Amino acid sequence: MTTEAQGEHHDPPYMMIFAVLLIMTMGEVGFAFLSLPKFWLALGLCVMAVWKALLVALYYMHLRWEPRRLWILVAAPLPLVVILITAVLTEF
Amino acid sequence: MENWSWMLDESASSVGPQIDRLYYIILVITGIVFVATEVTLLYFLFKYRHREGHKAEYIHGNTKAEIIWTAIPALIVLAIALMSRGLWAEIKDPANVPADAMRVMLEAKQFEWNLTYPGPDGELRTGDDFTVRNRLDIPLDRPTVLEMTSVDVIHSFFVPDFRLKQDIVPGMAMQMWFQPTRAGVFPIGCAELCGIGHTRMRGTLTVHSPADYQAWVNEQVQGAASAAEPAAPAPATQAQ
Amino acid sequence: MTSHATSAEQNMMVPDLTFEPGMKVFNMKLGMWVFLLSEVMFFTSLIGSYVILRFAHPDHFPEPGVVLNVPLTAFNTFFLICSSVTMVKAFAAIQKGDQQKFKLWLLGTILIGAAFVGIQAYEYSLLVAEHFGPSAAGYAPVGRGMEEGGPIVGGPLYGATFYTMTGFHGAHVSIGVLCLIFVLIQAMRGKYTAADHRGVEVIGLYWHFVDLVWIVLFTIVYLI
Amino acid sequence: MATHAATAEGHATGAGHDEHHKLSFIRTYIFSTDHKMIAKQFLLASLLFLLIGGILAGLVRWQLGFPGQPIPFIGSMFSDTTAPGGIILPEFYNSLVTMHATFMIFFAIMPLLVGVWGNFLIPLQIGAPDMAFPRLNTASFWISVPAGILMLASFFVEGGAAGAGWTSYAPLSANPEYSGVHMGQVLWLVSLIILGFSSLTGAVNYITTIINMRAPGMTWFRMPLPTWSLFVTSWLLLLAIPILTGGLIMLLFDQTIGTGFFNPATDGEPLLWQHIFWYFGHPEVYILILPAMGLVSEVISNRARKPIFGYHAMVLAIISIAFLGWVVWGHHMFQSGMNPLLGTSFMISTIIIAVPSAIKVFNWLGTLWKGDIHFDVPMLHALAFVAMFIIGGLSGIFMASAPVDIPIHDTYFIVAHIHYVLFGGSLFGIFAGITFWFPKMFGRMMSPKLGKIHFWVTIFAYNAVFFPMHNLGLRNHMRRIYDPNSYEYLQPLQGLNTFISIAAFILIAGQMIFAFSFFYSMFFGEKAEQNPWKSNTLEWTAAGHPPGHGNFPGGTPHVYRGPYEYSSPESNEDFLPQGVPPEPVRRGAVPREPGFLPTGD
Amino acid sequence: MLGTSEIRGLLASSLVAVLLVGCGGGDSAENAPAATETAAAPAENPVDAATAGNIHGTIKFTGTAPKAVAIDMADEPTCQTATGGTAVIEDVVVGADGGLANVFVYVKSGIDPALKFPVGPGKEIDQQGCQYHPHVIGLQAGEQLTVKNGDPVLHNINATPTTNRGFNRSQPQAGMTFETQFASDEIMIPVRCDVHGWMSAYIGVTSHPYHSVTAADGTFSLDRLPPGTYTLEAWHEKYGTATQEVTVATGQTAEVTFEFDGKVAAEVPMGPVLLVDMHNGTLRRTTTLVQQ
Repeated sequence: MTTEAQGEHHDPPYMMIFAVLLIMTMGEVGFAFLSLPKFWLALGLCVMAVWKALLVALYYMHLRWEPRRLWILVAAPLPLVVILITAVLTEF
Repeated sequence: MENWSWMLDESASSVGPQIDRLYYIILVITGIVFVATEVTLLYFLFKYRHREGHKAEYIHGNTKAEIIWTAIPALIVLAIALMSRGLWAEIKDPANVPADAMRVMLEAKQFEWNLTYPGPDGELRTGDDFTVRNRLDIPLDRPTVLEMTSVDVIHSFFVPDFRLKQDIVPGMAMQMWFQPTRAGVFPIGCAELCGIGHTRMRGTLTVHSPADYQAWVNEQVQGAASAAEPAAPAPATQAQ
Repeated sequence: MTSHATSAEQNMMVPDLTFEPGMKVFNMKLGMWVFLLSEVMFFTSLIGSYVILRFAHPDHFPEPGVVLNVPLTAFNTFFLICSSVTMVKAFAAIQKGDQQKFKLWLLGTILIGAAFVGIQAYEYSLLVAEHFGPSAAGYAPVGRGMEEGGPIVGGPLYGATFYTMTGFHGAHVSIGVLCLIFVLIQAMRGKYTAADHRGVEVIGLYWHFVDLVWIVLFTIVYLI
Repeated sequence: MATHAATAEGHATGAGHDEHHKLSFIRTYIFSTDHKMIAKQFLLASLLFLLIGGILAGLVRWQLGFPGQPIPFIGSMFSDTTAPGGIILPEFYNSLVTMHATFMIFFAIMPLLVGVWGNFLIPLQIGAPDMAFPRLNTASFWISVPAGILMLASFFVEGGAAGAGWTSYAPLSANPEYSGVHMGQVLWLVSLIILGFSSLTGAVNYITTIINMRAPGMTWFRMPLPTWSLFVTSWLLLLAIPILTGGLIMLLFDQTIGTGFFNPATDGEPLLWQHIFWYFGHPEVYILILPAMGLVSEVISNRARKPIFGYHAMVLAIISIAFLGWVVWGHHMFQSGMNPLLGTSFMISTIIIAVPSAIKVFNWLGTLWKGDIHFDVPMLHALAFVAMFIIGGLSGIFMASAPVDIPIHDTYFIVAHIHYVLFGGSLFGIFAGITFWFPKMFGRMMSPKLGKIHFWVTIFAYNAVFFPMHNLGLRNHMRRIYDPNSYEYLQPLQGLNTFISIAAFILIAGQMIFAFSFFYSMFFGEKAEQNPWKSNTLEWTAAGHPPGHGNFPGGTPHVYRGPYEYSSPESNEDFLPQGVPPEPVRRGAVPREPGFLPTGD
Repeated sequence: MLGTSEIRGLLASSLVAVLLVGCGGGDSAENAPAATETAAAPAENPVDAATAGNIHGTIKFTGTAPKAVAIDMADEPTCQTATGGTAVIEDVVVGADGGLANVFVYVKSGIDPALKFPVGPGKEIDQQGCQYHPHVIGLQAGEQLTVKNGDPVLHNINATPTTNRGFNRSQPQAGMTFETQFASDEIMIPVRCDVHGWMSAYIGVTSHPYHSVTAADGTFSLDRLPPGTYTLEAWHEKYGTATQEVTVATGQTAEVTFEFDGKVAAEVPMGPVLLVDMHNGTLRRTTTLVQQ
């Protein structure tokens, strides 16, 4: 179950993820300068950023191959982040 | 102790009795819980104190009891929450600000309350407005809306007898409304630490009868008008 | 969890287990993950403040590319992503016991990371030269920017949030570079083997996390 | 699986076993990596800060009880900018109020609960040889030392110590023009940023240790409640402290380099600071009470010689308090000009948090029920905790109801409430803990006679100080005002204020009994036996007071049952330690009434 | 177990720390260098009394004076009683014969910088009846200023200079005093009480003793100047500044008259004052620096 042992079996597609990240970054920069409404622009960029962050966490940080318990642990602060920002945003 | 009481002082605003009622409801509920739990605690301490040859019973818990004493407090606090919710919305919801209210501008600064009144024309931000320091004078017959701003730090406008308290955050325009229910003079305080002079940031709220209020406005307007026009210096100015 | 699964008898039957199975990852790695969670909250407080201030005062924040140099930073982002790849490559190499490749990739990561910090410092120097600083003092009329021909667009909250967020990210990268240098020294001494390379994995987690934060920062600071 | 376990063991125990030989003085007492020594360092340092915080409280009470009169005895020692001739100046009063809260919360109660008991109890109670990261643990203490020194130093810089309240509401705290304090505020901020690192390293250590280093058989639901509460507290620390650190850094930049995060002059948002502060601040409140709840549960179960009533419910209550604690921060801001609709949701979530607290109280009562209660000093403190926590919890309901909060917000009602929770709760919990585990820490018993005198003085003086404050609050006595007599309607309350102050001086003097007893017993107390309280938990099975490096010289202990098997029919005595193997032939099934929750097996 | 020696050390250090905190700290050391500086100043006036001349003068007010604004001290009954309710804002005080009081007159240039003057005997500013007495005060750099609270109410005195070090100290009780001084010359230092918004005073600091504040009749005098030509400046908090060249002949008294016509000056040199703009509720920080 250890990652060391896992590494032997899976060879994570590091280079492929790299290519995807690179293409998405270029896509983001291009997308940012499209003349879309601000809301859609922001939404699209956020989705892309979250997707990229997920790729890094899953593949480069090997979360994909970690036990389920670690997933739960890692996800723990995310609701708190969402609660803080959304609650305070309603203020302004 | 001669000043000891769980009662609140008599309120002087329209929301006062409702807040007080909620306070007394909570006081009774918590009072009962307080007495019940503390008496039980003391009773257990006495009843089950250590005696030679006595052994405690091996009890791990009781699911039924757990469910009961989870559900009952939950229902009680939810009831309190629901009662509070309605009153809270009534007091604070901007939609509930009365339309016919008199509007007064309150500007808080370290360490004074500056109140700007609509002059005889009844409109704020016109030429006949006048400003007084640390004095809020209002008529009895209509609600008042305070348009509050702060120029430096956070102050909190506190009228104990009116059950009014509102922080005034610099950079934000805040509103607060109230309807007095009796004439009189009431203290105003600052409830948020605002610096060295926090302790002396106080004022008085005077509720006049409508006629008295009009007289007071006239007096103020005349005073302001005579101060504005240049005149020969009074002899008193030579006090040095 | 495992409260009912293990009785006393069962426990006595598995004497080789020294500890109750908790996370099934080794301590250092678990500790790093736990630490990274607190880092998530730290950046939340900085990025969250930015989001909220920007939402409340949109006029302080100019359109992307007006003040900040997007191509330069996009290039820098590319650098940081590259450093993540070299880091995983180093990790993969030491997993297979390839010391030579491991050290090379590690060195590459350090160099690219240092270059990222360098480019960021260069970017700062350019911005400061254009009088875009963190302090509110440079902005003339509050909230409106300098209308008298000055190069600053936007309000003082822009500079404050920009420098705070990117500055603390830069500090994290710098600390990461220092840690990687330490790991490289240890690697030179032959501390890491195919069987035990926990240090590399743990520092890798940190490095990728910093990369991850930058992905978010780049998007919301430079592009939105 | 096997490989991994071996590596984990090798790593974790390596630090412990390798250092069995004699260590130098510095490695043993100063830069020790032994979690027990670090716990003692935290204990001494934070007791010192408790004393300082108490002295500051005494000065505050002097001004309120005897406004404008020179401080007796030490009055002439004050400088012209603080209290010329012993008469406290308003700016010094603001500093006193601020620093009293800061020292008590961040430098006394927090390290006393988390630093001391987290370090001392976690590895011992879960059967681990040491913390997961012993050197990080050393760092955790030594990082906190400069933080404390900086905070103390802020009294001596120009302008005096920070005076914007412990909540440091911007813009009063962001701009020296408003408060007259610059350097003091900067030091306050820097000190708390540094202290945050200390808490963070501690939290990482505790969480990793509890997750990964429990002895075989020590399943989640066999963990003693102090460990459980410390585990949950560590999560609160881990996730709340960085939020504060971020806010402190922004406030520091506002104060020093002129950014405008919280300064309305540059369109910054003062309310943002309040949100950030209370988003940390509310979990912080539970950081300050949850470990005490854990300690008290242990003491009550032990001294009532009875299993804790509803162990699972207790654990779930701790966890749900922690979870709910994240969504209630807005109740500190009902009158702050926050969106009123947001206030409604905060009010409901706040009021619901009363439920798990009530569960805990009822379970403590349930534990006492049909028990065999021994009134030892730790038990007295633990019972005082329960009795006082009931008051503190109930008075919290008044504030949770937003409309009732309007008149009592920022009055002495709040001061009474927070002290019923922080003193009546946390501090009695701490006293219970210190008197209970003192034999394990120092190998000697604390004097029961002095302990009882201290307890009775404390409980009476304490209630005389803080109970009348409810009344002051209902009479609209604002908090943090320098001279209540400047309000005419508060002048009749001066007698009550004086009474409170006198009681406060007695309370502070009473703590000297504890200080004396603590140090006296350390050297001359009665030698403690191996298991003086006849406790079940693992720390008492470890030989030595305290056990040497590595904790369990005979190897990691095995755990066979839950921690609170007191008066179990399986045993001839009234306790059954966790580490004692079950006899080969069982004495027959344990009788259980229907509906009882099985615990611990 | 802790070592005995270590515990002793801990105890001793804690005691020291407690005592230090008990003292409350402060900046008593901060005043020390200034005090020694004062001591180093020459004790004797370097100006030869035999050849020295004087400047005497009057400030005339030629415009129409605004009506004095009464101060409402209703919320500070002590001061209300002390002043009999007659207190007015002292920004423009015109004497019966048209003299303008509270004008700070000083020699702006022409003094030989090589001359070192002894520091004056010190002055006092008193907070009495919730007003500052005097309203305008002239000090020599390094000269002692005694701040006194004559009222049984809380005052804080907040001086906001530009070049000097300011202070903001409160005095909650009657009879409280403290001493301070300014190290370098500055025209003018505003002084405010944050608790009583109407209270204001101004302090002018010069590096020599040739400064004066006009009396109620608008007169002033500068005595014992070495013969020579000087630039004289008159400063008023509302009407700004006016300058004149004056030549002092050996043993003679030069007569000077300044005139203020009542036109409010656009810029008055003084340190930063926090002003509230009552009309749009914004905070304005005015920093009009001395133009030298």
